[in-house]
Amino acid sequence: MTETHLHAIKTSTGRTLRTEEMVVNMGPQHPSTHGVLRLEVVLDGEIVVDVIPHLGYLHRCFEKHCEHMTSYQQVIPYVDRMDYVAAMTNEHAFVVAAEKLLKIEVPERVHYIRIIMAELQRIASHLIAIGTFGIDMGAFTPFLYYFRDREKILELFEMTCGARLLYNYIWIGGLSHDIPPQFVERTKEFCTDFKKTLKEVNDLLNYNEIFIKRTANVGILPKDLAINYACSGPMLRGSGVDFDLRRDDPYTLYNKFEWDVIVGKGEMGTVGDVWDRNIVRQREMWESLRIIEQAIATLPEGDVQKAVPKRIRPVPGDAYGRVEGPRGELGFYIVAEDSVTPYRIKARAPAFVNLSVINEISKGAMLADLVAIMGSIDIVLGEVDR
Amino acid sequence: MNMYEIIFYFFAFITVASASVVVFSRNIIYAAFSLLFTFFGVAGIYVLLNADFLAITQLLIYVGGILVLLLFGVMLTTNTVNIDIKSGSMNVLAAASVVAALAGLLGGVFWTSDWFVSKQMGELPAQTTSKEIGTALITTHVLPFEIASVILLVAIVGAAMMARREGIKSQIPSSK
Amino acid sequence: MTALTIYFNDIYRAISSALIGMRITIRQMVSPTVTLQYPHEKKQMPDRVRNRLYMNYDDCIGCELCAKACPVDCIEIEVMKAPPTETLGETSTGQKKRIYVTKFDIDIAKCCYCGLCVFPCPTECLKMTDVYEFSEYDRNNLIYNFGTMSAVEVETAKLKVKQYDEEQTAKKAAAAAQAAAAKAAAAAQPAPVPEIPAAPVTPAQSEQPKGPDTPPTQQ
Amino acid sequence: MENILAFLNEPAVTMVLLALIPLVFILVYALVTIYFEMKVAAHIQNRLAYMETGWHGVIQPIADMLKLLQKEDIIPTDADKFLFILAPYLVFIGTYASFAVMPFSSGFIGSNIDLGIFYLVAASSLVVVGLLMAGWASNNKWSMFGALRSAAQIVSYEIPGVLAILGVVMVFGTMNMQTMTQMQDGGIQNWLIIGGNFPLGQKLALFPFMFILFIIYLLSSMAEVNRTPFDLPEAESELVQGYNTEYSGMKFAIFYLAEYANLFLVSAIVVVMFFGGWTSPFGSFMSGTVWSAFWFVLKGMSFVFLNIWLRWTLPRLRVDQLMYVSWKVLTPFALFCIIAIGFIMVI
Repeated sequence: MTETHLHAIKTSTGRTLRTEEMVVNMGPQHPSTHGVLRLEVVLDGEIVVDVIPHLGYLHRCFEKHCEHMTSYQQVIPYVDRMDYVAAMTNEHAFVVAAEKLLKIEVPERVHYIRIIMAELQRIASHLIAIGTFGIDMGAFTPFLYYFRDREKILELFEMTCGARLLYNYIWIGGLSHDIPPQFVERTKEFCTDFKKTLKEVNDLLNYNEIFIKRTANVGILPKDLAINYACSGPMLRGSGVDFDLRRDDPYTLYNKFEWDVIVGKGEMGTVGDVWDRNIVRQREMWESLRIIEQAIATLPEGDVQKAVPKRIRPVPGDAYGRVEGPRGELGFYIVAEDSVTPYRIKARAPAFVNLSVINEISKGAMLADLVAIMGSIDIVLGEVDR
Repeated sequence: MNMYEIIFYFFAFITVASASVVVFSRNIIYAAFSLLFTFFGVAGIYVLLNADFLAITQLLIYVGGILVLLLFGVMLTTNTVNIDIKSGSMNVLAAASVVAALAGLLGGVFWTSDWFVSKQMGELPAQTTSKEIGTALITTHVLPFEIASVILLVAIVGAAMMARREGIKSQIPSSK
Repeated sequence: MTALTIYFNDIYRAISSALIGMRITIRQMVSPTVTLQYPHEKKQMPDRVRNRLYMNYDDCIGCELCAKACPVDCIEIEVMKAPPTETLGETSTGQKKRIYVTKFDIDIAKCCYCGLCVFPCPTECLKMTDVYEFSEYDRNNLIYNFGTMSAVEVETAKLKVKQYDEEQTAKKAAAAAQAAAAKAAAAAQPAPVPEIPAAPVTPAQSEQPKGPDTPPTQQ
Repeated sequence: MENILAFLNEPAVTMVLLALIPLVFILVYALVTIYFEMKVAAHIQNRLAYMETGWHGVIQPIADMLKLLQKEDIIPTDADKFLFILAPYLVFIGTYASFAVMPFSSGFIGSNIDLGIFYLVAASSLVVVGLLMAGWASNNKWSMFGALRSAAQIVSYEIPGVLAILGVVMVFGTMNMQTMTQMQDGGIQNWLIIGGNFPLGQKLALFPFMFILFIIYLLSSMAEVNRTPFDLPEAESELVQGYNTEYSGMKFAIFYLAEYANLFLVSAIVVVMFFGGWTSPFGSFMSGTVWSAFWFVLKGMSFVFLNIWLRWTLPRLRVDQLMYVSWKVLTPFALFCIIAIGFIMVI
């Protein structure tokens, strides 16, 4: 990208104007790259010609680290640090894979609590996603309204497992603690309060005309492209693909509950635009609330540590477990040898996969749209770089 | 020397000094920016001549419009930063004759004009000229005024026409 | 819809949605704030909160399970098997101590607060407390020495172990039982190298906090 | 004593002293507004903002200012040093010069020239050049982007802004800001936003157009001072900080000061044109030189508040949409209003 790119533009009079492209470096220290992502952007005026993401500023050898643990249990704190805004989901995914490997059946109560936690975490993560997306659009206030409510979720987590962000709560075969006595009541309270904020921010941000004009018809990700790039989560559903692992590959007891898969319909523009992706997240929070309310109402009794193995030493083999995280399909592939240490762990990080599509969908957009597209992909660099 | 004279020489100095920077500077950006001071100085002199409307119009049009346009042009053109513009002498003979002719013309105007000289600068009562200019524009000088506006309109339409892009893919489809 | 209706509709929606937004923000402006004035007000921490590690040295039996459980190796323990003749006292749970714990350091700067060390502890002497304000100007101050044995005590203990080992060797040599001798040699293995730097106790280190007075909730 | 009085009566000295009054006002006002904006923003977001320095943090702006003053003044190596230093002062001079014709009260106006509002429009064009200079001199692509955007934005929003002013000037028949204010004297019913001091029929006919012109001017003034939703030149999510990315310390403070001064300036223009300037809303009640200054500042600050309120409510527009709003919405409406006002004033 060092040589200058001359660009010919045909004007209506039939003459060609020659303009030169400009390469700007967006990040790793840039307010809207959501971490230390570096984008090399080739611009023609304000129009994006090419985007090249450069990764690795946050790489910390997570997968290699796991091979040097003294037990499978120790992987979980590391897994937490992948997608640090949705640590519960990461644990869940890893545990699903590990339990498949170890062939452990967990009590029903554990499943219920895991579902409640995963959905609370999904809400917390979407709150950040939409909030920071709002900041990218220049609206700062909704972000803080959402953070105010995210704080309540974090308090629930803190009450349950003692940590606010990196929980180490979901263990192989169970949970580190049972939920505290006041948890059920507090969660119900949260569900009621939170609906008000959801409505409010929906009016303030998602249906604001400026916001709609900024996001509708921008960064359109067509159905085929989304599937070809293996996008998942709200990215995929925003493009109109009705696919959700919670329904299509039910991993815990999600099939017991009644909820809908939200799909982008292109209400404000084209299917698969930035607005669709954003509204899918917004509406998914309503669905998560539905699941939580149902799970809370029918929470069974039981011992959450009954199935926790004392010593984890799997038979050699491999297993792939996946969950529908807030960002999409989060999967762990574990290869075990006859040891207490995993032979190899590979994470399929949805943020990384989703990010790969950025070059494709931001060509021809404006610089400001690139920021919108970045925000709508909802990347967490901890997960992209691992 | 009273205060008005000091102010006059101040503006005159600014005008001449910055105009020489425009001419002699090897850095095109410096040349463009010093135009700002030239225009400013000229506007100041207009004020001293009791031509307040002209002074403000000078600022508005030359600084707010033309200079900004010029800067845009310079900044958007590539490699202006690195390349020194040439301000050496060439075609000395032709240029000298043209300059001599021009100087003669200006000198002739200067000497033959019947200058109105007040005893002291600032003696005339301050009064606005906008009313007279406005009246003159739509009575005696209505034809040139209208011709100028038509020409400007044509220029605007032409510029919009030329700047319209075709061929580059835009993500924003026209509304259905 | 014609282009004109779209045009006016856009203007209408822009104005109306802006007014809706303004109504929401002004309502929030007059509603009470939710933030805490942190150094002056503090949040009530839940019972299970996982913050600074605290270790009750008197209860430690030197099993090293916590150090093994730690994923980031922030716990450093040095132990020495005490001769059976020595009585080291009992823990609060009534377990008899058999091992000298000459060093029990926790590098809290490395700690990732996962709590994995707390669960395997058989005597529940390792706890995570609710103290979260423990920043230091010097990184070395974040290495907490929980071991209370002084340098002299460590040396004495070492001497005793050495003595006992020598006695054992002598005994075994006298008995001339080969298998027993091999066993004794194996038992002598964990004895540390003689020259252990007697940790110089600087004032800063001796003053440093050893965790809160109130132990956290039992898990 | 007499010497001092004589010295003060010297016209040159009086001029300088009069010229210093707006400067003092700007400095005090900027401190107040920084505090005000932070508090409003915080309360909109359910926060409290400054609480530590003084009662509810009232002296925080002074602390901030002191911090900026003693900060290291960083000039990037590859920056054009001369222009880099000059730019913030140029921006500030443009803004400060505009205050010369501002009728702060019935008894004080810096220069009561007949072309007042026209002069205001012209003086603000200095700001554009200053911003371009800052962006170019920083030798940073983001700064450059911000400067070009900001210049394009200010230049194109000057059109609807000036057209709105033109409509108002047509109604008043003068460009003198003091005269404009005096024509709206006599209580709230004489303000131009209601239709001005005219016979009832004309007043009713004027009212809708005046309201539209008010909205148009408000929007274009927001664009001219680069506030959300038109804060593209310094859109932090796109351009880092726009033209003042590379500025720090005192120079940054001057940009900041100019921005806040500009904010009051456009609010004051709105007040003078549509809301009766320094006139009291209750007719002759609570009027007089000091009261009129109070009303002027109060009215100006309420529009500053409106700007702040909007800033913390709305998202930001995109460049092409910004231009769309200016050229395809505001300008046609303003032209339409001017034609309508022309008819009304003739009939």
